[in-house]
Amino acid sequence: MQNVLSILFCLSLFYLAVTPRVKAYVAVLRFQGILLTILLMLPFIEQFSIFAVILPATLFIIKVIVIPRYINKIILELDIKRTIEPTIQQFNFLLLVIFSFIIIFLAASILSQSTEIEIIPFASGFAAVAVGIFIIIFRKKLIIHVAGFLVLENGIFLFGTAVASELPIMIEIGVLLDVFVVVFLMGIALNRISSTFEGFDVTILRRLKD
Amino acid sequence: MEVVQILQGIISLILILGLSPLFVGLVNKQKAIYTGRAGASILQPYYELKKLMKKETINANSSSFISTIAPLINLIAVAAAAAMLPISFARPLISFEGDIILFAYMLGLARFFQVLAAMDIGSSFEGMGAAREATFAVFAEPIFFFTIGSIAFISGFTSIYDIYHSIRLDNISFVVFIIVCSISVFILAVTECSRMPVDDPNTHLELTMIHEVMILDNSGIDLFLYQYSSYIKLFIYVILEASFFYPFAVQSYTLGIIIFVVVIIILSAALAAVETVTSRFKMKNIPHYLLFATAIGILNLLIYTFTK
Amino acid sequence: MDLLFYSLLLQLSSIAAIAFFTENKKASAAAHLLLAAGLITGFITTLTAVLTSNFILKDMNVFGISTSLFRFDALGLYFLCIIQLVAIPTTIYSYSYLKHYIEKGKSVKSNLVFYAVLLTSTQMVVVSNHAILFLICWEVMSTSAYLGMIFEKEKKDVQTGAFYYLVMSHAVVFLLYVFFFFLHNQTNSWLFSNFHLSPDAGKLFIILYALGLIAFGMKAGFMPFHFWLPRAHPIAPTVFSAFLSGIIIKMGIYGILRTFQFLNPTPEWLGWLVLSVSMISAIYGVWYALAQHDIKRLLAYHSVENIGIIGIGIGVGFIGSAYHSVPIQVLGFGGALLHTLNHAVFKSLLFVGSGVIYQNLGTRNIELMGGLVHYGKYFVVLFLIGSIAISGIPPFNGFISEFIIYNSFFTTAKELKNYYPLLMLISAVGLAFVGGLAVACFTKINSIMFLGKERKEVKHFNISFYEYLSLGIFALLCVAIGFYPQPFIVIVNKVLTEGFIPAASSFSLLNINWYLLSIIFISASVGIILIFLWKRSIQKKYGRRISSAWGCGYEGLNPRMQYTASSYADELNEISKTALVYHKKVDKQKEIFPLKGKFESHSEDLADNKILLPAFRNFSSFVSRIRFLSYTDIRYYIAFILIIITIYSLIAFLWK
Amino acid sequence: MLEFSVLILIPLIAAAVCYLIKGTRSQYAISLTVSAFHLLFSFIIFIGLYKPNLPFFFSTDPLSKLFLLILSNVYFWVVLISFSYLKRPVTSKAEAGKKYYFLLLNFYLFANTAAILSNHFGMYWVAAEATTLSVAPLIYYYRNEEALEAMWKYLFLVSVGIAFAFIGILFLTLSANGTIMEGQQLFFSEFVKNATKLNPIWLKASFIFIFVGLSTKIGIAPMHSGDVDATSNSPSPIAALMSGSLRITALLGVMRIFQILTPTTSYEFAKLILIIGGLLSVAVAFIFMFKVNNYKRLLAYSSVEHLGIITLGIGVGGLAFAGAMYHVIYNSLNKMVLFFTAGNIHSRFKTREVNGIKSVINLMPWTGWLFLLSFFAISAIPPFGIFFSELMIFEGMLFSNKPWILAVTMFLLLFIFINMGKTLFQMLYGEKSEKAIQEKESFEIIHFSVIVLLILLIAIGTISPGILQENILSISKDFGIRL
Repeated sequence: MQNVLSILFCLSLFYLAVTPRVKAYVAVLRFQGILLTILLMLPFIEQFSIFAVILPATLFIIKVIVIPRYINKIILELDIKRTIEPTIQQFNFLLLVIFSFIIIFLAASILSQSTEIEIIPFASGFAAVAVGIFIIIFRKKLIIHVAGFLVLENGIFLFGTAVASELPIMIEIGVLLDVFVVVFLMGIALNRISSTFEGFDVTILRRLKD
Repeated sequence: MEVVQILQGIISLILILGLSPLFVGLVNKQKAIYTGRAGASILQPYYELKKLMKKETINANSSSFISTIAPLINLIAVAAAAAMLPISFARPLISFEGDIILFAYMLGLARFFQVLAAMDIGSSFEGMGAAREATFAVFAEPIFFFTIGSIAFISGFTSIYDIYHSIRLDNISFVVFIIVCSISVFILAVTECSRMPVDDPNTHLELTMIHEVMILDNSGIDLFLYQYSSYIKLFIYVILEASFFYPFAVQSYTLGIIIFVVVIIILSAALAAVETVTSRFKMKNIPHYLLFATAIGILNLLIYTFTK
Repeated sequence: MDLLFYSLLLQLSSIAAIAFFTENKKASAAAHLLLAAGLITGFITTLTAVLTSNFILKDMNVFGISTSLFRFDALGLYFLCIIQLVAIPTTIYSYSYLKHYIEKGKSVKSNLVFYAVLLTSTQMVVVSNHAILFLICWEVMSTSAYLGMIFEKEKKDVQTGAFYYLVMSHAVVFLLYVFFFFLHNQTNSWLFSNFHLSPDAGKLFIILYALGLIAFGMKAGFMPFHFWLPRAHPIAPTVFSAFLSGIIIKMGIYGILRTFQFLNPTPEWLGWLVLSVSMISAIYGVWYALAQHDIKRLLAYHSVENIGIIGIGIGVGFIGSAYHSVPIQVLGFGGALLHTLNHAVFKSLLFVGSGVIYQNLGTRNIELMGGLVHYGKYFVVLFLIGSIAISGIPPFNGFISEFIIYNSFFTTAKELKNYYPLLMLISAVGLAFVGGLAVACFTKINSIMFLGKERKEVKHFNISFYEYLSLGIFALLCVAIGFYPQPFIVIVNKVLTEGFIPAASSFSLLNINWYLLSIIFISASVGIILIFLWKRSIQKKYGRRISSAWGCGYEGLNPRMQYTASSYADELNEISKTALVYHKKVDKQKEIFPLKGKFESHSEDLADNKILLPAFRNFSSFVSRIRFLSYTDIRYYIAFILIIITIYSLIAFLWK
Repeated sequence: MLEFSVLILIPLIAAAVCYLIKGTRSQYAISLTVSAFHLLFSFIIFIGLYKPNLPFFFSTDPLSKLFLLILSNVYFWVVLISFSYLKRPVTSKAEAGKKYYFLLLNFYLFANTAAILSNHFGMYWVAAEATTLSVAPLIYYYRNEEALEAMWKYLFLVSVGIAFAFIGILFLTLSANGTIMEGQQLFFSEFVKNATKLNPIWLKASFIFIFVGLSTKIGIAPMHSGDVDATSNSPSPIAALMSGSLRITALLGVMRIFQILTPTTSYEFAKLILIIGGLLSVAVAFIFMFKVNNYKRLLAYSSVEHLGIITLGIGVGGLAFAGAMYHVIYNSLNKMVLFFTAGNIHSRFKTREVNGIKSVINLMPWTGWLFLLSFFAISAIPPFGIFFSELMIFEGMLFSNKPWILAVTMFLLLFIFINMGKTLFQMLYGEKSEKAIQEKESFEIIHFSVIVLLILLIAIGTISPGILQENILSISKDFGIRL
């Protein structure tokens, strides 16, 4: 089951790699949020505890409802153009993503010989991190950078479930809150940027130099 | 014994101070003879000094106390240097380990003040002379050390008296060495005492003089002091030269005196001859000439050190 | 020895005085009073300690607390003596020097504070026994000197000159770190008294010597590390340049001697190295000096020369220690030590003198001076004494130390036969050559500055009592050491025998008959006086009058026709054009009737202007062309994370 | 519970209060008292008068005690001068932002204390991220374009970096697989106890990720840029806060993981990585110093350099490690001094360009001389503290197994000194331009605090208190270094 979800996750990443539309990014983020929530719900199939619901709930609220809405709001307010502005062709980007997938999966399978780990979630989580970074590096729009960062975060989350780290509940929530606040601050910053500069490219942020 | 030595020292000092004008007279006389003139008497320098002493002193209006004290210091310094020189086998008045350095530096003191006095006038003629004097002195000092000094270093004695009396004739290369040394000393003497071919003592063109132009504005007693000390200086170098020849005799005082006199006369002849036949160098070439003399000294020293 | 620390406290208390008095005039008076008092008490203490030779070698009590931080051994105390001896007249001068600025309404407080700190830290340097303490005092000394230098910080050359100095001292201290680290690691103690290493330490021994000699040599200003002196000395306030040239570069010598104490016996080649380097420093130092027009710059180059002479002595000493020959060491090091004292004295005298001239004429360019003798006769006499002394001419102190060094040559030649006489002779000739050049140089500056007619009319030339006092003290020392060297030689000899050279008692400097020298000098001066009187009587008899100078019958002689400094030195400079970077600029006259003409001659420093600066410029231009890791786009920042992680992972992967 | 409330809760409450009440003066009063209490308490804990035992994820050990003291010391001085700093006129937009200033400061104190005292990697991560969040708006204090860009870059870069650090933490859990630690909590004290059992591969990986991730916060090259931008464009108190305390909080995380690696086989590897990072940072500063035209940026790079030196010291180990610990203290003090004085210069001349500034010493003597002194202090001239720490670090380097590091470092440092000096002196001296109005500079609280800090810098260095010494000795013991 976990593997299935991970595969879905990877598919979403591929979609990200090819989609030219900003809205799609938000959708994908929401989708990944849902996937992660289900992933957290999985243990309940065996035994159900009301206490354990808190984490999935917060996750759902933050990653599926609040953040995507927030980003949409920003997009509407600043009426950002609907298309992302890639610096390299989608095809090359896709190639890069696939290439990194292959490497990561290979690496994961090699590593799994030393210590037993579920390869699929591990690798896909890692892949998500890679894709997030690639999105940040190869896209110009700042809003897309935020999205990339979120993808990265999701990847880490998936990864965390993969390595079965039992972080205490309050820390998990703390992590989520942190992520949320980061996005929130970035949103504010974006607002300021739109009011200060014209355009939302990273290319406008080039005043600070040695 | 001590007393005798001191007495001998005093005597030789007095001899040097007394005879130095005579030597100049001798040289001039012979020069005159070579050039076919009758020439003034040998005692002419004494007369000149006497005449100068009786003259009125004139100082340039821009001159200061330097001009007043310089001649005295000049004379005393030269005299002190003279007091370190042995005549024949007598230990000189001042003789101690390392007096060779004091000797060189006393002459340096004399030069220092003569140059200052020249510059004191504030005329460009004196300046010229002073500059030349200072420049040539820089190259003259090494020659001194390459001659007398080299013997000192080889013999390990540092008092002029001992240095000269360490000279032995049992080693042929050493003899050669000594002879070349004596040549360099001769060149040194010519330079230091501003004779031909470095400087023409009786020219009449200010631009070409060295020593004469420095004392251009002095007269009377000052000029007397300058002239006298220059006589002494010349004589000092002559003695340095002469002292090379002591070893040719058995060490007896009288014989020493005889040798001394003979050598001195020969030297005066030589000096006169040189002054007659050569003409003055261009000022520019004089440093080269001196460096050449230095080179002789070095070469000679090298040969000696590696042949013995 | 507590008294000494009290004296240091007394000197430091001057800072409090400065803080206390708001008014500049009062503050400076109080501060100088305290400084002088402290220095004098300190000097007396030190001197008695030296004479009674109660040297405390280890664990001494400071205010009742037993500490091994300080040590009062012969060498340290000797240098302490020199410092205080020179500092007293300098302080006296400093009072009247700062008065000028106070009258101009410039605040001198900061400068005074730095001076006080400089004095105390310098005294601490020579008595500190703990390496860290030594480094601290050393750095405080350098820094306070720097801060003092930038007194007139508006001027550009002041900034550059001072900065040269600061950078130099920073480099030096880096080398010293390593130097002491090695010593600490070898002897595992930080105390000077425990540092000792013998040549069988092998490579380390050489490394240590290299470090020590380069570091301290830089401070002392040996060629080619002299580049900072001619820049720093001219721009510093006279008080500081006097102290800098008199004392601080001597700290380099102190360091080298300490190094020798730590690491002996030295290999012979090292002695030759030091000797030759020093010889070059001496000859070129004085030759560069000959080509200068700026009086302070000229004196700075003379410091290089004299450091060279001291170095020659040290080099001979090294050779001596290589052959375990006591006489050579005694004469070499003895000469070096005495010359250190002498140079401190007469160089300070000359610097103070130059300061006085600068105060009155407002220029340091000697070409614009002249005829000052008609304004300040006694001043000229004092300056002349300094000049004769520094040229090493009898009967003043310079001669005495050079005499010892010459003797060390002779002794070396005698002790170690075969080809040594030749080498030693060459050294002697070198030294004689230096002497000749020095004579040329100082006849030049004395005659151009003081004699003849004034080239630029002198508005006022008045010298305050304090200036005369400080100059007088210095001059008195020059004369005293020259005419009656015995007591000073005794002190130096004591310093040598007390642990500095093992078994130096067998041969001492006192074997030379110093009394004879004194007798000669004194009788000569008596003779001069006698002849002077005789001359007077003659002149009374036959008259004396003043008239204009002889100008080939041309009557309209004017000051501008006098011989200038550059023309005086020209022939000598021409000879080593390339080394001096000596170039002249003449604009040729084309018309028949010549118009206004112009002639210039300059000498740049080879090491500084031709090697150091271009090297630094090229290097910095090269580095500033590197755009490594200086991007402005955030995507690069992120990319770097990825890249560096992959690199590290590869390293981890390849890790055995 | 007392210590917990004083150190962690009270700042949080103070933040809340600052949100409620509006007046800047009262906010200042509250924050100052809080900071004073915090300082006092951490000092008491440091000298061991009070043995704290903190609840759930928190605990203290010599390292955290030291860093806590440094933090609260820096914080105290920053708060002290903040009020006079806030009084200075700024643009109307910036005026609006001032009301959050103390709130954020208090929140920062809360987060940072939590980070330093946390015994749990998860906790540490959360708290460290929180510090970033609290500092980011403060960077935007001036509300101008540069500040905005700096804030964005800092926020984004550090968030990404710290995300990587999180991956590193997850790797750490992986490394525990198949040992008794499996499924245990991430209490690093536990990890330290049985570090040898952990899986070396994952341990290495986790070290790399944590080090690189936190480098963005520490300012280790090549991840230094965001940090430099932030420090150079934030108001001086915040810059001092970041250079003095925030960076070392991040350094703490690296040291924790390094401590875990100490007994394992990967120790040498970790050391090598640290050395590379340190040298890179110093080199970056070295290169920058040749083309500097903005003095705030220069100071920022100087803290990159010094954090680099500290990392080098930790990496070289031995005596250098102890030196590095001292260096942390002195650097935090010294950076405060530099940034405070630089802040004065900035508010007088209204520019960060070096060329726009002439003869500071004449125009503002107090600031000028103090700035000069603090430059000497930062370039390791005695009797200021940095001299002693650098001495230890250098000696450690010389007698480590890689003495060439010393040569390289000294070379770089010498040129850094030369160029830094050239720039700063050009600012300090020089003839003043005509239009510069000659008003007498009054003695403000900033000058007072700077003087006190300089005295502190000298005093700690020369006296070297025994308590501090043994604290650092015990830290070194924790890191398996016998001195």
